[in-house]
Amino acid sequence: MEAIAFYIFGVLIVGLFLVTILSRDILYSMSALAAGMVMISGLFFILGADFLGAVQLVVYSGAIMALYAFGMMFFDATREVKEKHGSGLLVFILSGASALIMVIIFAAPAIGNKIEPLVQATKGVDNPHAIGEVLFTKYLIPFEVAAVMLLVAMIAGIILASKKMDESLSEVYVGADPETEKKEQV
Amino acid sequence: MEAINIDFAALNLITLSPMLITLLGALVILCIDLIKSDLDKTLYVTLTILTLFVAIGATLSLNINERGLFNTILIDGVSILGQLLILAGSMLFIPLALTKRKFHDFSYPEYFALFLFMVFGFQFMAASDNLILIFVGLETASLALYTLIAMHNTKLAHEAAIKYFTMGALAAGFFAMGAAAIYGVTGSVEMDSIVKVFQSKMSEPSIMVPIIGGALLMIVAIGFKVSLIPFHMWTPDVYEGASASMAGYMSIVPKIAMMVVAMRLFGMYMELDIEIVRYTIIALAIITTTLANLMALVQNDVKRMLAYSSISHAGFVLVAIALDTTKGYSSLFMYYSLFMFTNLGAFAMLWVSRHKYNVHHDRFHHPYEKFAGMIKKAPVSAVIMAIFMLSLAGVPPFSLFWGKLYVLSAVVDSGYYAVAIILALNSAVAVYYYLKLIIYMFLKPEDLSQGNVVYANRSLALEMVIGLAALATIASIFYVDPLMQFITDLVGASGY
Amino acid sequence: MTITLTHYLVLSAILFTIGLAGVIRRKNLLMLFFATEIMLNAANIAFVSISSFINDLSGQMFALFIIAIAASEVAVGLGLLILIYKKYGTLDLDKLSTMRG
Amino acid sequence: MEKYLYIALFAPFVSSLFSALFAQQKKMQFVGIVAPILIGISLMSSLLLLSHVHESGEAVRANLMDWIVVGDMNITFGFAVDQVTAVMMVVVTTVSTVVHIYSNYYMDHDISFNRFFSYLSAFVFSMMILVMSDNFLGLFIGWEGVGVCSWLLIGFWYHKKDESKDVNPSVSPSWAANEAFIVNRIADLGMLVGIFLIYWNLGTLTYTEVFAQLGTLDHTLLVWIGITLFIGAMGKSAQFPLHTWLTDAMEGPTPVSALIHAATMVTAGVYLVIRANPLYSQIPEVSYGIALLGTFVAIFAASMALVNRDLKRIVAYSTLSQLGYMFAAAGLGAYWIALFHLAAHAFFKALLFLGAGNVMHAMHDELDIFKMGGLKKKMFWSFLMMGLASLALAGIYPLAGFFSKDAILEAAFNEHTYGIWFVLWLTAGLTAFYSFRQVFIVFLGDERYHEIGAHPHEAKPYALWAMSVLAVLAVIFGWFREDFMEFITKFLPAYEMSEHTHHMVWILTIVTTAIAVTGILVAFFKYSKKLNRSEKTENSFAYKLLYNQYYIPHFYEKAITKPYAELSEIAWQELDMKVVDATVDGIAKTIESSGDVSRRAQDGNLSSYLKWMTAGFVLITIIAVISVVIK
Amino acid sequence: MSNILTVLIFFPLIAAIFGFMVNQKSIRVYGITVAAAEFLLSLWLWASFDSTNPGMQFVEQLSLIPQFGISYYLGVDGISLFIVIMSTLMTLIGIIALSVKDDIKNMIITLLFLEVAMIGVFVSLDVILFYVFWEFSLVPMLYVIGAWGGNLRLYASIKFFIYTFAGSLVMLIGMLYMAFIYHSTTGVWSFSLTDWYSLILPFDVQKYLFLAFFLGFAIKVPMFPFHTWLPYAHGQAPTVGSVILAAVLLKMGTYGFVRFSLPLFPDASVAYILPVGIIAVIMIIYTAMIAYAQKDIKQVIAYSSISHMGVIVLGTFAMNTEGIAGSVFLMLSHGIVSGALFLLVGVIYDRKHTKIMSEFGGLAKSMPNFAVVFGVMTMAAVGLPLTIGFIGEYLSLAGFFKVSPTLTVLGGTSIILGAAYMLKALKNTFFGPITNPENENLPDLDAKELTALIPLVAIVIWLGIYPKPVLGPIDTTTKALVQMMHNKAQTKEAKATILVSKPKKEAK
Repeated sequence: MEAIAFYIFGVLIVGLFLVTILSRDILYSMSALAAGMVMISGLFFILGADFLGAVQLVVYSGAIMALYAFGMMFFDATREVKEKHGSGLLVFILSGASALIMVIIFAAPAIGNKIEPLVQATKGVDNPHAIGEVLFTKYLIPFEVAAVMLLVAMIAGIILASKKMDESLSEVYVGADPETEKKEQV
Repeated sequence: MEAINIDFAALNLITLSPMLITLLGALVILCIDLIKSDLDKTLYVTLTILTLFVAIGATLSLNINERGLFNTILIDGVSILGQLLILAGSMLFIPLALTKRKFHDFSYPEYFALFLFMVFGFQFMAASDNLILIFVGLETASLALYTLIAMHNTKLAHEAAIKYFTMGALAAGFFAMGAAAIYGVTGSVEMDSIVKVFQSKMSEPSIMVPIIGGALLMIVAIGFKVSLIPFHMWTPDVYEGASASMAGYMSIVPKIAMMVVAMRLFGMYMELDIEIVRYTIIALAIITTTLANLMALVQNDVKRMLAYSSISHAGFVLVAIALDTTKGYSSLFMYYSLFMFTNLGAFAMLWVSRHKYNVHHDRFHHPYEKFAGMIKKAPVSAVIMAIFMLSLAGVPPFSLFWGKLYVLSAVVDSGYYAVAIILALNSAVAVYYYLKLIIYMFLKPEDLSQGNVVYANRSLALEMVIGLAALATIASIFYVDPLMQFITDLVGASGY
Repeated sequence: MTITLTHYLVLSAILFTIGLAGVIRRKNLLMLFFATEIMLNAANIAFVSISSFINDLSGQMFALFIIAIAASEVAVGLGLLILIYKKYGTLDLDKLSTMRG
Repeated sequence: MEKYLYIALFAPFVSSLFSALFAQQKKMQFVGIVAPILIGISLMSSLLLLSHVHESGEAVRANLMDWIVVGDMNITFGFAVDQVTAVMMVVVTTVSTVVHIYSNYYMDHDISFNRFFSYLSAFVFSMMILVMSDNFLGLFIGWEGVGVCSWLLIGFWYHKKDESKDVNPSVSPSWAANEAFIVNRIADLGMLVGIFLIYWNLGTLTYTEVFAQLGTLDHTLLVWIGITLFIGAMGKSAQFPLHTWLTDAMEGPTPVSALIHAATMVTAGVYLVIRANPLYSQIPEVSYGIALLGTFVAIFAASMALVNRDLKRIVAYSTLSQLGYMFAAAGLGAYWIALFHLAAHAFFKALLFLGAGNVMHAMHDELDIFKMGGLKKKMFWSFLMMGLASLALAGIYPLAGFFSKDAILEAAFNEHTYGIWFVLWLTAGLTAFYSFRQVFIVFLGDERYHEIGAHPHEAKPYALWAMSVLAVLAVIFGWFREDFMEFITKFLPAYEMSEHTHHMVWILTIVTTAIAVTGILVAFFKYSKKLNRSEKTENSFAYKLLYNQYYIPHFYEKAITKPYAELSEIAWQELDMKVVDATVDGIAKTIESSGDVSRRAQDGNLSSYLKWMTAGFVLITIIAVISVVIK
Repeated sequence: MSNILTVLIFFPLIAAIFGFMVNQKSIRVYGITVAAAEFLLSLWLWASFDSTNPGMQFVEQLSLIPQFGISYYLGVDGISLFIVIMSTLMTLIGIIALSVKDDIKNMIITLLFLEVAMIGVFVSLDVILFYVFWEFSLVPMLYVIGAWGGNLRLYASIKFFIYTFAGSLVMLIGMLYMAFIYHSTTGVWSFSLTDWYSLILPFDVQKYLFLAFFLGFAIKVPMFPFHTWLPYAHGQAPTVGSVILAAVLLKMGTYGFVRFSLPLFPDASVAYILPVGIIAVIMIIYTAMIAYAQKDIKQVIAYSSISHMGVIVLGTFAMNTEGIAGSVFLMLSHGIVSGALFLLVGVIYDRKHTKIMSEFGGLAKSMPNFAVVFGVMTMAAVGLPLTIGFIGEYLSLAGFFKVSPTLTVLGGTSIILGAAYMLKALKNTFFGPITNPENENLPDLDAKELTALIPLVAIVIWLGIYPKPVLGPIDTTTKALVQMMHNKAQTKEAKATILVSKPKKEAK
């Protein structure tokens, strides 16, 4: 049962993500990404990480995708994207080599073998509960820092997208400085 | 389900104080902005400096070798040193905002808040051995940094920011994967327990593959941040696009933070005698110094040259990490503390000459030609700039010579003679491009067609910063010993 | 047939590589950002699967923070993209090569 | 006596400095008076020393001060006047005094009159150091000192321009000066090596100490020392193959030729061999080699003199030839005879040169004897004195040359080296011929000087008076042979003729005199009436060979000078610039161009940056794998 | 005054800094005054020097970086004393004869900085301090060549800087390794030279260290094949730059051999006698030939410098008192003589703005004083006895003769080849008719030039005749040095080669 689910999800995720990176249409690409994210949350549920599954759904498929959608509207993304792809061979070699390396690293039997857990979930507690417990004790500080990070992201987003950035005080122009020239003429 | 009992004293909240102070400072600035929006940048600069000052005080008052907050915070000598350097570096660079000309970035009070948030992120990188916290801190700092670069709001700044950002995102992916590999082997994300698990599992078959694989993935992420070749590609472009003050800042503080992480992470590998990682790092370091030097040779723009030069310096220092000796680690901090002043000076000099029209070159803002004959127009500045260049080149008695001396000595002590000689010869190559600027300043005829572009952005604050940097560069001999003592004590106390 | 941890990890590795391939292949910045999301998600799968197989929560915590990081990155990244789009009128990164050499 | 020693030594020095004060000014007559007086004082002191040494039989020693004191080396400015030195001093100062006086006449119109005296006196000073020093390094000071003075004086008329070798075989005075200096330096290197050998094996350089310890050294070493020291002597005394400079040195003013290149400096080599007689008497094979070389040079030089047309060069060749005699004598162990011939030769050869100077003055510096002739009418005294000197040179009884040269021939006979004897005997004939060929061509025959518009006149009386001192000595010096021998053999080893030789002496004398007379007669019949020139002879190979000095200067130029210059040019342009320096620059350029290559990777395109980053990941994996493999 | 060495170092430094305040017009007098004062100070140093003491005198030690064993450690002995005096003298002479027109203020200040570095190099007994001064000396020289030089000045100055910098960095590695060995043997960090002297190193370690130091020194000397920077530097440098470069900066290399290579690595030095000797001989003959081919009179002297440095190197590696003392003395004499020759070339360059010999000819007529001084210096350069040049050359060759007669004979050809190129240059410049009418009325040496040159002529002759005041202290120190080397030597070969002088007989 688990195996079937894994393979279905696995194939789907791989397929969808391939669509994401290969599609020429930005909408297809994004939709495939969103769908892939949903499938990943499915995997999380299989693995018993219910809370993360939910978060994945909400944050990724919800928030992030919404953000991207807004962005796309701004960028007039209905146009088909034209990309000049240089050497496909190079991309192939590099990703092939990386895939090989990654698979070798992660397929090593040593991973997950005879490991003492660092933060063991309390027995008999469901996953969201356990996560909450850990998050607000052991990982309180990272959590707070993450909050700051989101604050930073927020401020950054606001500043960068604001109208005030349209005119620059710092822009550098090519050519002689009109002020200097004026002085020289005088 | 029972309530969780937490011993408040065991949290050791004091260990968090430096970060909290920076955070508080950032929030205060945001609040002030909310209340009254038309305040001058001088206020924010001062507030930032004060905040950092208090944070330095807090850092100094920490006890060594303590952990706090469920082991996530680690206060050992290295983290104190790292934080001190980060805070001091930030404190030295932020006055560069007080320029004569107006620039886009400093018109936002948020700039200073973001700056402090960034410092806040770096502090966590230095003060933790928890990969999660390091990662979150890193991203906080990086996101703020991307924004700060983009806020300079020139076309090139935007290009720089997007390049930095994209590569940063890729590096983040590598970091996550590397952490996953290590987590997979050890079931832990905290280095002190990771190392224990490593030790106990060293005999397992094929254990080396994920361990080293994790290290390699981490090298990519770390290499990106400290700009090792070939993960350095963003560096020259970002330095060129960013304002000189920000570029100078980037050459020091983020690298120190990441160097601390690298020390902790790779120190772990060295401790276990995993020589492969050591060799890889040494190879990478040599490639970095050498190629960066070669590329710096052919640059036409001083800022870009300095970018490559700081890549080269990073490679030089990285060797110290691979040595895994107290002296090596100490020399790393020593080097960066001295490098900080010299590079501060060099970039501040560029910043002083920031003006709004590219006279000499369509693209480059600081081409060598701009400084031609500077000795005639601005003799003192030329001399000071020359001193910075000589210091960067490692000519005694200027400060960076002592840094080089310690690093090379550490390398020699560990028996890597060939490496030492390669590094030494690299310094000889590097001399060329530093000399080139000196030659333009002192020996080329001056360009009379332009006004005092080398002075365009001068202000009292900048002069003071440069003066301080020059003083620290020239008079290094008088503080090298206490500084070294201080660093060695702290590094030694943390068991490195 | 049982699904072992290795299955998940290989899937994660493959997804990471797909993301990587996307990153190095894409020329449109927006779509390039999609690919970085894929990479982070691959890491998430690795963390969560390891975490659940060894019954340890730190992996899931890591994944949680990665999600947060991804969200923040999107926010900043989009902000930058908007800037770029305003200045350059395109998201094609081939157009962003003023600085070179 | 030390006082006189110092006076003898430093009087010329004072004279030199005094003249040097006015060196850049126009002629000042008092310089020409003061200088000879000071040299004369030196002569007086030398005579006093001579008589003192003669009476006491002891050497006078003096130690001025330390010079080089390093490690075990302890070299002082030490002087010792023994019999040999005393003789040398007297000879040197005598000729010097005469030449100084004579120079007043000869350099009368020269703009650098004062400078000339300064150089000349400096030379005398150097020569005095050379002969008076009590150690080898002191000798070397004088050795180099006379070299420099010779350089200065040969190149005295430095303003003359370089001619091609066909026009002037010596090119120019400055060229000849440089040649002399450099050739001498070659020999000096040999001498230095000899000094080093002595120092490192005996630990001292003082003559007495060195000679006392010679027995402790093994034979090969002695041979080496002997050879290297003799190489030094060869340079100074212009022995083959280092002889070419001497004839070129005739570019200098004639008094210089008389003093330096006839009487004194060139005999320094003979002096050295005589001085080192304890050494050479222990290495007969080297001595024999010296004798052979001397003999060869004697006939070799004489043969070149036969055909030469240059007034001074003929005399120079004869000097060379006579030096050969001296070396032959010294090499055969007849040291005192060598010294005797040295002294006699100094007098008559200086006289000959001074006479030649008179002729040159009269002929407005024309040197080609074929353009002279019949000068006897105008210049009788000069003719007389040159004739006397030539007779002495030819070895006609009872002039000085007879006694000294005969003794050499006897010694050669005595040693049963009949080959040497024969060659020397033959040379005696040649000598008589070429010297009288010159005298007759110049003074007798038709008056060809009208063609070049010369108005010959006799030299000033005081010059002739000065010369007459030498003339007298040239005549009477030989009469004191026995006294000389007695005096000098207190210091030098006596040379005993064997019984057999004693019986043969009178036959030898007759034979020798006969060939000399024959030579004179041939010259007389051929040249006394008018100049006999035959195209055929002059075009013959032998004539050309001799006239061109056996093509040796050509050979040197082709084989040494030019290749050296070309090689230098190659070393500079091809090797230093194109190999050594180009390598350095090449490294720098390679570094720079590799910078250019590597910056291409930085193409500004984000996508390729990302590719590089991925590639970097692959790359470090490869590095890691390699380091595993290496391990 | 026990801290006279500190005064010697810092007096010009402070003077240089204050020099910025002096008016452009008065700066020359200021420079001369300061340099003269410095020279007098160095003479005072000599006066209070104890000639019978072979060890370090006027020692000052002040810990700078105690935990790393770096200290401010100064001292002079017989070897360095006179080089210091020569440095101050040549600086003074250089400033007196200064003929640059523009930026004279910068020039004088730069020269004073250079003087600090030069003196520092020769009195430092701490290796790092030595290195600091060693490297720092490049900077003012770079400026002197680059700012006042000829057409290729930038190329020449950069080449000079980078070449020597590269070599000395390798030397720095050697120094650090040496310190490391000292640390591992004694447990203490020390860069003090006197501490290092006490260390006896294993032979194979000595070899590597010797090579590391050798590279640094050889480039500075400069030894074949590292010599090509020198002709450019000399060719382009202004007169004063050449004077100081030839007189003092080159001596740093050979001084380094005497101060570091020999006493620290006696066995390796002995083992490397043959290769070093061969290089030195090549250098002597090869550069003498190149000098012969030159058209530019300054280049003749530049290459002749290299050739003479070869003799110095030979003497240094003679491993006996005669040779080493001779080479030290030759350093002095070469400094004086080549300095003077460069000054003389500068004289003619100032008048004619060319250095090509074919432009001249017959100058002896129009400039007799000039010709006389040039002649004296030429004779000193070719090593005429009773000039300063002979003693050093003779002793160096004599010393090396003990080690290798063959190489000495080959190296001794320098007296022939040296005469060849010097006399050729002299002839082409001064003799013959005046071919160029411009040369008819060239002014002879003026008062300024005579002031600079006459002391040098006096020294050339004085020390040629009576070298004892200088040679005595050198001898004393060298004897002790050789004794120390002998005691330290481990290999049989080294013991045999390093020749200790017999103890001096008591006064007779």
